[in-house]
Amino acid sequence: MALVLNEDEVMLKETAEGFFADKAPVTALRKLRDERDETGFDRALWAEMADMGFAGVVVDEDNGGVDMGFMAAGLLAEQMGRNLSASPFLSTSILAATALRASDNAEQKAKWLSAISSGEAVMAVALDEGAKHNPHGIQTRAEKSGNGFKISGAKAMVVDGHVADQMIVAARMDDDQIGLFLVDPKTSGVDVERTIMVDSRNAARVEFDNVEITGEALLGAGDEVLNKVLSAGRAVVAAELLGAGGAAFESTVAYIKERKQFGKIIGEFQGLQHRASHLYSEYQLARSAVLASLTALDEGDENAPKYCAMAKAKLANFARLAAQEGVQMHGGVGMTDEYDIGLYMKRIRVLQELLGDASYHSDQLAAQNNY
Amino acid sequence: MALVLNEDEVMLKETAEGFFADKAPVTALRKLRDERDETGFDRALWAEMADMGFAGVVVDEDNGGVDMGFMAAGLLAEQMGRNLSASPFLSTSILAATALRASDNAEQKAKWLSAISSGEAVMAVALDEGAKHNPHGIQTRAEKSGNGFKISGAKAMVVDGHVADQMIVAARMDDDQIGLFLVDPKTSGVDVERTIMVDSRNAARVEFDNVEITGEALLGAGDEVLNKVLSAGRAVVAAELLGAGGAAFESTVAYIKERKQFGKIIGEFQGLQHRASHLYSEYQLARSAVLASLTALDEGDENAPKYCAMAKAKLANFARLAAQEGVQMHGGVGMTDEYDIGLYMKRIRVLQELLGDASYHSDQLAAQNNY
Amino acid sequence: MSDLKQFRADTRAWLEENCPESMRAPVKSDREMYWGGRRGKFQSDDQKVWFERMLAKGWTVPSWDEKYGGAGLNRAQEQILKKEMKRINARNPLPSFGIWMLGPALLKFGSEEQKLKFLPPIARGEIRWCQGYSEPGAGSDLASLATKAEDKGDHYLVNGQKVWTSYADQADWIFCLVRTDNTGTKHQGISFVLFDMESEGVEARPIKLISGKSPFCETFMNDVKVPKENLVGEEGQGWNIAKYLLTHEREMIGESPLSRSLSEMAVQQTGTVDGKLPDPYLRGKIAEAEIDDWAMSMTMARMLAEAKAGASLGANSSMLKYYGTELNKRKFELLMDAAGHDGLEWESERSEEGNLARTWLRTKGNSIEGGTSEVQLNIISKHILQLPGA
Amino acid sequence: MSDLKQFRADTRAWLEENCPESMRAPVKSDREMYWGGRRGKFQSDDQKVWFERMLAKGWTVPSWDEKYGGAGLNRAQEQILKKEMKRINARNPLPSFGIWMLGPALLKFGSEEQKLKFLPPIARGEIRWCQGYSEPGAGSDLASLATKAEDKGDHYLVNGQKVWTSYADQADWIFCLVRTDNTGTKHQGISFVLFDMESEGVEARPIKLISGKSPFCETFMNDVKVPKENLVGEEGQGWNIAKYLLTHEREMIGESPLSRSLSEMAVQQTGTVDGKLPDPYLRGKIAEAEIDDWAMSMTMARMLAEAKAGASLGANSSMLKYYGTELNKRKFELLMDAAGHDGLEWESERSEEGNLARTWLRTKGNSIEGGTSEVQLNIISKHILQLPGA
Repeated sequence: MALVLNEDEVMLKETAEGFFADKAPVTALRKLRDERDETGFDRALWAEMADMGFAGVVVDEDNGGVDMGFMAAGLLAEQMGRNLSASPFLSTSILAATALRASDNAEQKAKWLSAISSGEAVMAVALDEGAKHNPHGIQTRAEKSGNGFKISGAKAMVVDGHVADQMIVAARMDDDQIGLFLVDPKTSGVDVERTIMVDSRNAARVEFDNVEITGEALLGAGDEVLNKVLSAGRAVVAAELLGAGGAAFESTVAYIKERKQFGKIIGEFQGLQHRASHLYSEYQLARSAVLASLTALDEGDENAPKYCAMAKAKLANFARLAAQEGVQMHGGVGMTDEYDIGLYMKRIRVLQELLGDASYHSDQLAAQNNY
Repeated sequence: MALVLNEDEVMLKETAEGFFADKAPVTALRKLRDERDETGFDRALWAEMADMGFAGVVVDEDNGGVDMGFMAAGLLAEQMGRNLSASPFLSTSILAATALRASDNAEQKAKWLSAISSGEAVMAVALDEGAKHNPHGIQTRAEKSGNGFKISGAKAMVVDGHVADQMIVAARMDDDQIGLFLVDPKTSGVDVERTIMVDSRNAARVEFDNVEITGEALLGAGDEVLNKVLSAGRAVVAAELLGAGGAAFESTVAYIKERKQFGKIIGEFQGLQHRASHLYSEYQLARSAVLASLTALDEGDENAPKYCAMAKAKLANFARLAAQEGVQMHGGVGMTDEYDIGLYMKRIRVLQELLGDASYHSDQLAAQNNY
Repeated sequence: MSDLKQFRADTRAWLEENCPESMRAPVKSDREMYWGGRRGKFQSDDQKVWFERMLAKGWTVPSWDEKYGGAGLNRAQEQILKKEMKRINARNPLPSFGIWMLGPALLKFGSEEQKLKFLPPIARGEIRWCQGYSEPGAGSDLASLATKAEDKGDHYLVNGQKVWTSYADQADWIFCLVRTDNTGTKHQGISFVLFDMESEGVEARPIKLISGKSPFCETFMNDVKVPKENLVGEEGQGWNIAKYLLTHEREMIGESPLSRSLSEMAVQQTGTVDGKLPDPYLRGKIAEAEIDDWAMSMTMARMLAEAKAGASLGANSSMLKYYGTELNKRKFELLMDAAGHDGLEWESERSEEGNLARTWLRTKGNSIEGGTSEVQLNIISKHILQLPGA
Repeated sequence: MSDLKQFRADTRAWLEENCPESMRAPVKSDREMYWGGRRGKFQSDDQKVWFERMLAKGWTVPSWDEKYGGAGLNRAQEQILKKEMKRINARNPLPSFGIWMLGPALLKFGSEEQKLKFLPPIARGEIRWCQGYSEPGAGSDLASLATKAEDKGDHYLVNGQKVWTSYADQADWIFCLVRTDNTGTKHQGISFVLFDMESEGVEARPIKLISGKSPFCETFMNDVKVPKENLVGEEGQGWNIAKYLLTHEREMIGESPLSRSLSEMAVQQTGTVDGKLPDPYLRGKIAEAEIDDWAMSMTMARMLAEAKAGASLGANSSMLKYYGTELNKRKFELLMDAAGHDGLEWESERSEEGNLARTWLRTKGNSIEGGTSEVQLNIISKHILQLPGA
């Protein structure tokens, strides 16, 4: 298992470091927030990301992608996490692209994967419905209706759903299998409400009231295709958490090396030193978990879904601790909007929750391992 | 609610401090262990405890007790915890005495409560059956048989069962209620195996194979009487944990004030200071929980069972931490049998488990509070 | 019937009769309360009626002497009143830093003139106070403050900057630590003064927090004239007053702000399946936090009872502050876990403008303000455990 | 087929053919293993056959050069051998401090004569070694050692006491840190010497632990003569060797001793209800620990891979030691929770003489021996985070 980056990956990592620090640093997120930007991300940035090949990082070359795999996607996500860079990368380039790649529907696949790679289409995947991630509990229905389907139900936490050109909706079919359906949000019966989240990013609540779609809209059905989307999403969210948690950790260590109280640099206090060193250890475990899950995805390892779920759980816990310790060690200024550490805490909280939190994945792991 | 000791209680506490430190210190337990004592406690000590009124602390005066209530019992148990004093106090004076006091069976009640107060009888209550505390899951049966009952089943973790003159056995009756039955361990069909535990104290595994007892042996039936026994036991075990955890904490603080490493007293290191101060805080919460539960028992508070269960959970967590931090802060010598801290760790582990661990009581609390 | 029993019965009856129905529900935020002051406005008739009735009884400051606007209740009576109010969820008619902080300081350290001048307007909610302690860069190291008060004969000339001054933009007066002498150790030369926020040279600017708008301000003082009669205690002894109030503050911050129990709120967020929270691991953590919460409340009750019995709370106030704030953070982490996606919404009506998320973020400050958790642990190490070098 | 693939295929085939069935099961305790030495005894024919076959291949010390008794495998081959052995649960034919500790030290710091003299008997299991580092009262502060070695021309005269010398009562020789010079800093003047435990003046007494009997001893040295040819490296440079070996030891201790997964063991202890552990809260904690366990094993694999790629493990060995031992303690706490009453029995046959409880207690030492967790955190603070004053 490749737990050390190869030369290509090191190069990509360096490119990504420069790109996101330069084009989409934390100040860019502040600007989007303070200007109450309607899109919630910078479309020019997204176009540049497409030009760099980032938008099509897991799309095959025939469809305009660079097909570099999930390790590459994770390296990009880590840098986005470090800089809190807002873009539809997760929704479009990971979740939607994975759903499309797993599809047998050649026509739709070709059309939308190309649109993703070129940066033309923003896509959102509508999975969850309730307060907590629960893919087994999907209740949105896709009833057979003539040659097509009628979709009814309500989705929540549809990341980038407010600006999606096309949605991929998970719905239960007549045979109780989960199908993934392409739905144009402009179709009659679709109601999209933008929800601005704690991290100043955006999701949507989407209601489907007997929305009629053609049979062509079905991308695939069954657990396998859904699990591919979930695994890819979890690994990439974990990678973003690695970046966000890592940046929170590093900026905190830097802060306690500078800040003085009671006549001492606070980093001299062993109470903080031991906590920082513990957090460093968690950071190392977190990195290994992310690398292992991305590698497993790329190698088609049969355990990949399990590893992705475990990585998601581990990273949620690591990054939460990094954010908590970060704010506490920053002291009063950590509570102010002026400092970035609070923004990291907010983004981490959302990522923790996305596609299942640590508790959810612990429960699932136990169930899979028969205990 | 009386969370501060009154004058009588302060006096009792001081008496108990002197008594157990003098008569039953940790060296006494070591002696019992190293000599592989067959009883597992000192019968002379037990006689003295009876003389002092400790054996009958919750027994009414008519039956030879001093009837000082559970706060007094808890103060005694705390000192036993501090000194790791071995005696049948929990099994006989708390569990059995509470079962008897709750009984309507006037004859048995008078006979055995008097025997408890005088120190003549050692009694054991046989509740649990499996690896974990589970009073709702009792499977031992007491079938009606003529005017009496036939008892069949297997009990584990019967504290002091190896030397009990009489046992009180919880068994499910024909109407599915739990009854408490007096059983003489010498009755045919009773098989007692002494189990020496990690803390050098003793319990037994007891098998009942169609053991015939008379109708007179039934002390009472239904949840109420069982819950009284459980609540009293939990509060008193919590009090013993307060003593054992408190002693572990205090001896550790004393140790780190003496021990030098790297040219410094290790108590100067802030890493240890913060952990010790956290533990101190837990100790304070632990004490309040114990006092609140004992008071609630004495006042007949309707919430007493809940408080006793919560106190048991809190104390299990506090004392576990105290033992863990104790051994770690003692360093290498903490691992040797020569130092006492390891003995505290062992006793605490047993008390943690007795009558339900923190996890069990958390689960029960949640169930009672409808979540 | 004992006097106390009688008092309880009377109080219960009075509250039943006089507390309007709408004043018997927990508030969702500080903004729903009536804080008094020159610019104070009632938000409903019920609120006004409730305030005026309590004021008439002297129960805005029940333990203060009647000459200062109180009812002169003893500690036991005060506790009964609190409990009876809690029983029906009666709202505090007048939350106020004047009552919580300045009042106790004046009662202990102020002159009789100062008490008579300042306490009754506090009791009546006429003057709203804020606290000027922290300074930029000082953080928990409060004593290293730099705001200068020069002796100009009949007044001090104050120059400097304060931070974390809660509601400074809405307060009428400030109680403030200033440096009147630079020559001794950093704890010496600190004085405790009072001045009107409308004095020339005072400016307050709100601070935006990670949780959004906040009551905190930065307050700038530029050649502010403070009459010497507004010095509390002696010059150079302000640190004693500050320490006294910090201990007081710690106890308050230690109390949980949850209006309902953790599990009730969690059930409201996620519902139950077969009577249980759907996430079994989270359920266990919530139950454990509830047990700690109960033990914490029993500890506060115990220490109060011990104090009543004559023991000094001493450094245990640090323990209460440390444990209470850490527990509170833990509880809101669990609530955010329970709330899941719903708890992440920041601006929707559905989420009451992100009320839970904002409260969750706000709790992170609990273990920083009023002395960080690390400072409290140091105090316990030093004063209770007496560890060397602490 | 690549060379490595071929090696894997050959190794697998050889192991399948040569590893006796009874040697393909985890051991329950160290005592079931063959540790070699003058007094070493095989406990079964299978054990003897297995040892001899591995010895003949040079696989008791696979990476050592053939002239020292090894097979000269490169790192990749060694990893393959390890994995293939693990695949069939093949037992280590010769656990040995000589192989784990002294061997690496001699290979790096010893003279060619010393290597040729000492390594082959280690490989052949003829001489069993123990380690003389810690001293009473020194604990983690290893460098403050006091055992004195006086220069007597052709030999040193050694006086002092060691503690925590594992298996000193069964070992033939000891590698030992002694002080040859008192004049410099405490790290200077330490030397690394070897001597026979049968030398006059050496006595070893076992230490009883909280977990019961232990391999640890106190070792007393009273005018022991150590020939100067048994000095490894230069006089006064023993601290470098010790540090090198400590790093080595840390990595070893970081590894988990669980022969089966945590959850498998927990299921064995308590069984399942509807396919789940009956305690839902414990189940969540076990799952979380398994996730950490996986992340830990991935981290060991990653750091090994990085070391292979040329990066130095450096102070990360402290991280591995710290996290691995703390995690191990956590796992055994969970197992004790799962085992409940059954796990508390200390002497019954049913509990294998309290095997679980004794192991649980023994794990508490993991975060003390080889440098406490606190020392590892200090090392991380200083060498990795570069915090001031660490």
